[in-house]
Amino acid sequence: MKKLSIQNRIENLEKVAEFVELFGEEHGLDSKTSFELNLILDELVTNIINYAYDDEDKHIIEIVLEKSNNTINIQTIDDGEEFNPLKKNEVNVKASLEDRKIGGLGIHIVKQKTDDISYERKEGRNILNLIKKL
Amino acid sequence: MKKLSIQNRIENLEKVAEFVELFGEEHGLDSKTSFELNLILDELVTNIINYAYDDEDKHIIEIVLEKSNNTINIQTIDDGEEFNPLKKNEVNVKASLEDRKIGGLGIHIVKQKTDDISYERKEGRNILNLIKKL
Amino acid sequence: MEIQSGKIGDYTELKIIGRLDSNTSLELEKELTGIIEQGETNILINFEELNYISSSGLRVFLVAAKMLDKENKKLNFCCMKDFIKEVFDISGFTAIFAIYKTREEVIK
Amino acid sequence: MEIQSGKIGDYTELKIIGRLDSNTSLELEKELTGIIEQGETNILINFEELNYISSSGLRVFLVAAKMLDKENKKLNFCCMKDFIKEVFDISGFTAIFAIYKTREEVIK
Ligand SMILES: Nc1ncnc2c1ncn2[C@@H]1O[C@H](COP(=O)(O)OP(=O)(O)O)[C@@H](O)[C@H]1O
Ligand SMILES: Nc1ncnc2c1ncn2[C@@H]1O[C@H](COP(=O)(O)OP(=O)(O)O)[C@@H](O)[C@H]1O
Repeated sequence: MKKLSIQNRIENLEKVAEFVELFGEEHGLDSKTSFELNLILDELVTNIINYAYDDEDKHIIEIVLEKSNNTINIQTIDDGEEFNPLKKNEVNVKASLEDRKIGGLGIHIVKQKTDDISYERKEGRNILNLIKKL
Repeated sequence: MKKLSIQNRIENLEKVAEFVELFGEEHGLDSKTSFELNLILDELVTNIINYAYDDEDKHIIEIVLEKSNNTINIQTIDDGEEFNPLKKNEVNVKASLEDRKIGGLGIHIVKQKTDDISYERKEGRNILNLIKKL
Repeated sequence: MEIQSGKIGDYTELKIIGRLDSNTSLELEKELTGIIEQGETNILINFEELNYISSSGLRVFLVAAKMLDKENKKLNFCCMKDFIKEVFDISGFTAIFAIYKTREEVIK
Repeated sequence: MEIQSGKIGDYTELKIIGRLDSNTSLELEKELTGIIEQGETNILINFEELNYISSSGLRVFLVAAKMLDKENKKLNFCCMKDFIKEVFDISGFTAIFAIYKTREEVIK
């Protein structure tokens, strides 16, 4: 199990990328899996930093990665406003260019690149657990 | 005279902002002048970082601020591709919304907020001197 | 920069706090274009606590204004500090946007 | 990220090197929309040396594609790595963009 705590600053996405790279090396993940883990966490953490907080205070975001036999468990924890990505309407990626919405791709990508997602709100914190099969 | 050297990373614009603030405090500039100095340097340095380099190498950008009786002299030096902002076509800020271009505001703002600009290309470097009257 | 969103009358209000520059403009661009794509056309941008804006911030409002223009709507601003209003002026934004002194004037 | 711009046949080519994410997408958005606003409509985005892309990068191409769509032009891509092509696929981009294996195919 590998943990990372970062402050809600967009520059810290670099730390997330380094963290995932190290995790990938330690567990001998192939480059595609490492890329997708980085992408999933990038989307989730970018959203937390951009949307979860209404104040200008410092907040800590926690990330946990754990490899078992043939899955990777991903967890993010934040103390931002309640937000359950499972309840968010899906973006229509089949719309024609004219009708196509520019936003909404982040959560869509996270859903497509994971095999299971569960959300919990507990003691003022969002806890998101994701499973990615290998 | 106050000098700052930074690497071509967009995060370093924070250092530019701090540098200008300090310069303003040291010379008792009012908040509007400090804001405009920050804005001018922000536009110039952002452009250098974004447009001047075709490689992924590290480059040093130099900034000099100097106050005389009733002017502030601003200088930027970079080793990026030759670029003379005085030769750039002016954006039409009077266009209707439909015809209005999204880009080109940076250099326009720099020209509006300074009183004189001169450009020199010397030994592979762009040297821009700007004068702002107080 | 922080963005606080709320409602005033029929308007969705975005209060922008701090510095709007090349490090923060993407966050605002996503939020503002997201709101417009969801069909919101009455939008008030509250600049009361905005201390800094650069051309990277200004371009976000041009992008949004072009989207709203298709619905024949203008983007509304209030509570600008003088030095920021001046940047709007020299950028030709005063003609493109609806600029108010106070929040209350907007909903009148 | 670095952007190298050049010409291939009638096309303006932008080669994007490194990581295209929320820290770098504004730079590309400015450069790409700038080129389109200058009237360039034959554009090739070369992904040969692109190692990473997130939704912040993808949105730039949606913005550009919407601009080009008004001129009935598509945005062209070449030389994508497999794992990046997959992100394009799940984002529905394969239907919106013209995607080529090599630079040479584009100008044929
Ligand atoms: N952690 C979060 N807290 C609050 N709102 C969020 C969070 N993550 C996403 N959202 C909301 O969901 C929307 C869709 O997010 P996403 O799919 O990543 O696309 P985008 O960021 O491009 O809009 C966002 O615009 C935002 O309104
Ligand atoms: N230092 C530079 N080196 C090379 N090209 C530059 C430089 N600064 C500006 N440019 C060019 O001038 C254009 C206009 O710049 P600017 O007025 O700041 O607006 P924007 O960055 O929004 O396009 C840029 O799009 C770029 O093509």
